[in-house]
Amino acid sequence: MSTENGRKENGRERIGVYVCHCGTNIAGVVDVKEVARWSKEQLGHRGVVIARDDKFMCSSLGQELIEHDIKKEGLTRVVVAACSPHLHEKTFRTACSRAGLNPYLCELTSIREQVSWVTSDKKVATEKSKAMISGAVERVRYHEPLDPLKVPINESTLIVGGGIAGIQSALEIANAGHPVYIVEREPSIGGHMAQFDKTFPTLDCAACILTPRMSEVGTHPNIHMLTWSEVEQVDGYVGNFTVTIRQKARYINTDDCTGCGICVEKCPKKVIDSEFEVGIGYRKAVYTPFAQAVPKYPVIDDENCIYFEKGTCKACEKFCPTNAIDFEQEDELITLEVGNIVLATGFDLFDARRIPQYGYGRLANVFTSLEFERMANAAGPTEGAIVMRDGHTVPESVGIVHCVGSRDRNYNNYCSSICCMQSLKFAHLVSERTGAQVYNFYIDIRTPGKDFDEFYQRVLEEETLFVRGKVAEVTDATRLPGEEGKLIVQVEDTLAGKQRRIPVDMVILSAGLEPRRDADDVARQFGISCSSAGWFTEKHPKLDPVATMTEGVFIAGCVSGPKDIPASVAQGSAAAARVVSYIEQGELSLEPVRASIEEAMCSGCRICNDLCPYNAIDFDEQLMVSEINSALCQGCGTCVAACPAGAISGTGFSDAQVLAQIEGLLMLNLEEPAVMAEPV
Amino acid sequence: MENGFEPVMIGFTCNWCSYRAADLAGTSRVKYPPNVRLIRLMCSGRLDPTFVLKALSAGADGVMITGCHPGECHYLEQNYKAMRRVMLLKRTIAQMGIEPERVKLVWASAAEGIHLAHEITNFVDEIKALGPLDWPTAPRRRALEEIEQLEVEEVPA
Amino acid sequence: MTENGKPKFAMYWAASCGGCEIAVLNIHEAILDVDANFEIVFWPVAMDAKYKDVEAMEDGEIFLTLFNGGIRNAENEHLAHLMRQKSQLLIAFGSCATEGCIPGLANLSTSEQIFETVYQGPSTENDDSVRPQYMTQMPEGIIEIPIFCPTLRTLQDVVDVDYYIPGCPPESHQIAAVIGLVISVLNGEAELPPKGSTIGVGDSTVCDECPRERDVKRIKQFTRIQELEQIDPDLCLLEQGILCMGPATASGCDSRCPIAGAPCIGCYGPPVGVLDQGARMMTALASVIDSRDPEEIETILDGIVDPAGSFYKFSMAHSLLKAARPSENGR
Amino acid sequence: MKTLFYPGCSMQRSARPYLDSLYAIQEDLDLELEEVEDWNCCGATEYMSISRLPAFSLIGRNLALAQQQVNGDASLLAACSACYLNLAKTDHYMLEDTVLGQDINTALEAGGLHYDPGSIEVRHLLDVIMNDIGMDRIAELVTHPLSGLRVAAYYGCMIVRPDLDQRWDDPEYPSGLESLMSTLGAEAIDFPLKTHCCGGHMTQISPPTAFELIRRLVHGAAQYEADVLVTVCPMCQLNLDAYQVEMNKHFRTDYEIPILFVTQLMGLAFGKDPEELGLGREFIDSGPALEKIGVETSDESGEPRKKRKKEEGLPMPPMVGGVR
Repeated sequence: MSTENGRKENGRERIGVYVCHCGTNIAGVVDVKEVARWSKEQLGHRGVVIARDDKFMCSSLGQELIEHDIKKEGLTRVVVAACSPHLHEKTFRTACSRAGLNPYLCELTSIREQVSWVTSDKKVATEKSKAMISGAVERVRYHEPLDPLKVPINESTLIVGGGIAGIQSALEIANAGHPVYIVEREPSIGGHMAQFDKTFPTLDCAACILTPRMSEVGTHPNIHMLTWSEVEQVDGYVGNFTVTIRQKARYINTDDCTGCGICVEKCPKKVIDSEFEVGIGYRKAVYTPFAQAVPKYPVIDDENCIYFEKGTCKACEKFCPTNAIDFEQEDELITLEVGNIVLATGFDLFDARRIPQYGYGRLANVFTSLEFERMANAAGPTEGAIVMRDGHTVPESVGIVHCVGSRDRNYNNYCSSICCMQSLKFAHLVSERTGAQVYNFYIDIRTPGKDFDEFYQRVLEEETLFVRGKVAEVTDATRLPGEEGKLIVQVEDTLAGKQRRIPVDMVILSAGLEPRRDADDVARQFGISCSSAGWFTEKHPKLDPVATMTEGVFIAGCVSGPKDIPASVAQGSAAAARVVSYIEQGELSLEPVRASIEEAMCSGCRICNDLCPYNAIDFDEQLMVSEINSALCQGCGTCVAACPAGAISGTGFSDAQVLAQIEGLLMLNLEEPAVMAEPV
Repeated sequence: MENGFEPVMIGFTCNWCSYRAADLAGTSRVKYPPNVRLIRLMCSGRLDPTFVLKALSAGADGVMITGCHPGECHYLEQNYKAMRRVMLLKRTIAQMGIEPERVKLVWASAAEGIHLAHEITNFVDEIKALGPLDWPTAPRRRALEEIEQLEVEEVPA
Repeated sequence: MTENGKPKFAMYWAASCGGCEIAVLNIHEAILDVDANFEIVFWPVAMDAKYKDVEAMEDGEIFLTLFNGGIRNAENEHLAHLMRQKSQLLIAFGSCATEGCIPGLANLSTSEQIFETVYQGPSTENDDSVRPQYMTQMPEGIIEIPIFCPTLRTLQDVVDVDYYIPGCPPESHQIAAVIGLVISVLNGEAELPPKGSTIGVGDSTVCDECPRERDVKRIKQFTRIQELEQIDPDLCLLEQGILCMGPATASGCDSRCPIAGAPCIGCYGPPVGVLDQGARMMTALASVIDSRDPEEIETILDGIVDPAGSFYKFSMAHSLLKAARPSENGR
Repeated sequence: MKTLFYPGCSMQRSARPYLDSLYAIQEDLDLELEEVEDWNCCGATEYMSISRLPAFSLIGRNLALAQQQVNGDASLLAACSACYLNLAKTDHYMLEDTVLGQDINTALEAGGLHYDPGSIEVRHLLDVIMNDIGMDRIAELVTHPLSGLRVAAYYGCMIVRPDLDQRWDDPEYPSGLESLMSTLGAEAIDFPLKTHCCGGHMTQISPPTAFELIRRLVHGAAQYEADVLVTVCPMCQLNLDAYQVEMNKHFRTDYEIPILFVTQLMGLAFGKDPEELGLGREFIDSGPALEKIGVETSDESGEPRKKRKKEEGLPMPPMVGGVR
């Protein structure tokens, strides 16, 4: 197996092996000197010309050692036995390239994480280290010199989702002087935050702090808004995405519309607003979701518009001063070229109907948190009056149920993180505006944020009652005197250690946050992955929370899990910073770990065609062969392993490399070379 | 299990989850038997049955394949392909007189260092119970010196 | 070289069916070129010759030997060594010699099981269960029959081989081409390919030559061809759930079987550069099974009744594992 | 379809109308109920908590007999919730706890019997009606829709809980019985107490406790202006029907909520003769209620009922696919 390719200096490699002590981390358990001696002696016939050990290979001295040997001893391959490649692979590769050796001709084997730290027996640890070095030596012989792929970065950025996180990202990037497209599904940007009344813990009004940001987006020269629009298709790769967007027909010509609102006023059709007013308010068939909507242009809802139902009416058209109404308008497909994408598509509220015993949808006076937000909002259906479903009665007692659909293995295991504070906020608003007796039914109170616990203390002092226990059911089936006409909250009071029935007039379910119902499709569309719960997966949960595994696609806000407003805003900015740094670099170099197809060997069987989640594999109908777009390829190697003709090869992880490593690990290389099979 | 038999095993790891789990096992100083020698792939989807057959025919007593939990693949869904390949491979090697238990598929996320260590420990015990494979085509393997049984224990880092 | 100046040609059959010989005769007119350019010195199926004649030859006296059949008994092995010694070019000819072929499937069974099947099988009338004896004392003396080896080996497992021509049998036009090549080499018009190469094959797989329409593959179930109501004459067989080895089998046969409506069973062996044909087919198939649910996958896999037999029908003896391990449970 | 059937003791005595009405409609449902031969007591509700192994073995015998009778795999139908739960539980725990499984089989060997856990699928009548026969088929069978009859669907505690990973309805808030009722043309009220306790054997141990539990249910049904309360469990029926009068005495109340079996109402909707369905044998006369749907069982007449006031004000959230 030592002579099958011509890359070798006079027929054989000159390999240097470097064994790191890592202080005592490795040397304490592994006999590093013995390992180095053995490598030189036993693997000499496999091309090992130098084997050294050093206190800290990653130190500048250690690196210089390698550089020196490459220059003086003419090493063609380098094996470093030290820590995990995830720590220092880059370090040693750079050292090699400084000495003029292609960085990818260096192999790092982890005898710290995989040997010295997990093995107590010195002798055994030393043996295992030898085996691993032997594997690395065999593998490195088949490494090929590689050059990183360079791709140019398009300056424009696409932001999906016009909630507070998306808005923040858009503004940051636009203010840095780069063009931004922001796509929003609803007629206006603003997201969930626009629906809220007050924001915890400071209780400043959501609209007051949000609307300035919204109008800034609306007027920013670098920002192009595409509201009432959805992403249809995404092609390309980091720096060079091509995105198709469907702009739904508004039936209103935005060039002519002044947003005067006369059409809304004149529209005879009143419909329940199940989007912005979450079903407790009404809107017209032509509407803007709320007063401060950005953009100001209304939308005609063709499912409810009388004209679309019966073919007559057109009241709006008659009264529109600028003839902006256009019933002939159709959906429009817009194609954008962008370099980076920020996904800020937010969350859905847990559907409380899924817990029938809590009565939402069955019992009139059970409300969800979002319904309550709208009710409490001065611009909402009740102009801020907190009343029961009948529309006028003010509740005398209100129960707030925490963790509805969260921290519950029947629904979602995770904590929705905002419900505690939200519920405390509700408690405050209720007692402030109605003087009603408020009960909080909680499992634990979690107030870790800035000024959160202070707010909790404040609410405690407002004589809100806290019952610690999970609510069993909310029912109107009366049993005891005084229960008639009330909702009874049946709960185990775990502090008092007994069952309690608490009659209240109104129940608010603090429903948890869930991934968007179409999160999976979106993830697939953008080629990123979801956790089992359905939240988008970060590249690294701690160190890279706004990047994804797909280069050029970033995430911000609740897409990656429940977050409050400050956290979402911070993530918006963080994502923007990542995008801007890419744009500033102008071009990006990608790991050259890629798959490629040998055209002559490809039979066009099309086995591989459906295997690539990044659609990097195309079938050429003319040539009847499959082809790989190396910029799209993420290097997983699935197609390499799948190709029945062996026509696909993967750099960095070739069959030859892996098969050789297997033989090395099994120490076949110590036997007579005759028994060494020829890797393909 | 017969005494003194120390199996040699090959383990394939995913660069994004199980390899990092192995790193984590290291940093949290979890002790586990040294018999499994790991190979890093970019993804369990890179796992080619040829590798497994190669290992078994070349002297390995067992092969462990590890990847991200279903639905959490770094490359979205490639671990399902690995799973299907292993399922089919097991059926075939069973006909070849190799106990399918010698090939094991394990899911381990980057956070599951201890879990991975446990799985390795169990697998080593299972293979010890099965005894050496010593496939006829395999060249004489140099056995590890006899070592005492190692228990998985956690030592504060 | 012989007195008539023609290089010597030999062909021998070890453990094989004889189809390879027929294939050679099947090259029509080209057979005349063989006669015109070679002196045939040894070819048991076509002419009378004795081992001793061959043994009497100088080493390397034979220029070209086509050796077909696998090595199953001592006689096969002896002849393999003999032909190697006497030939300049020893070519493993046909699937049996290159990769074991159908006789190689016997590597799934022990010698004992094989004998049982052969001498006591339902198709054999052998009431007093006679078994052949390696040595038998007869009035004339001791009669010996060659010892039966525990497994079938390919030619390259026994002796050094110069070239490989796969196929069960090799396609006539491929044989003709190879012979043509050798002749032009003799006339100094061409170069021999590097030693050890596989010749008489295409550089891709059967699908490359298969005219059937194909699309991306998502397999929900496997069916054996005889279980199908009807087969789409134009559509890829694999996409119809029929286990076709085409994708993992070297091209060169003009995709005969798929064109005729039968799945490829892999007789041309692994494509060049592939270590293990069965493994490649397994990995390819498993990749395109359309399910993520382990239970459903098992059910789908049940559709492949005999995995080892299907994936290694021809290449068993040449696969990484080469043979099944005898185990106490009967095999 | 031929189905193995375990009647249990109640259905032969106190809950006879349940059995009669079931037999009355089995052809329509094309069920062919084949009784398990020589079946024995299911252990009712107490035995298991008193002495586990004997209780399990007692039930195991029925499973073993069933397996023997069908010689192989099949489903076993029980209409009594207690029987259903006991049989299902035993099968489940025998599978889960192999040691217990062996012990039980050792006990069964004494009678030359054996049961392979999992080989018999225990089904409740309601499950079969909901999931095998299906509402479409039921709808076809309805000739006399129960229009205008307000029904409180009552499940009791034993058919959906514990949820032995064989959920066929929501264990917290089931809704199958309601959809059946509306298919029969009745008006199924959203009865919040549908899975609350009927008192069980408290009637024997501590009547006052039982009375309170019974009162809650009957009161609830009355509060929702239900004409009848329909049940699938003999014990529930017994407690709520037979003890309703006692309960009224105890609390000086005058509830009169007839308690009927699901099969009786089905029978009526299928146009069967009330006699045949065992109607009129209940303690609380269902006559007045059934008159509303033109079923003559007695000459009393229920007074016309006032419609419930509809909610106004804020719109209610639309229920996707009704309460589940």
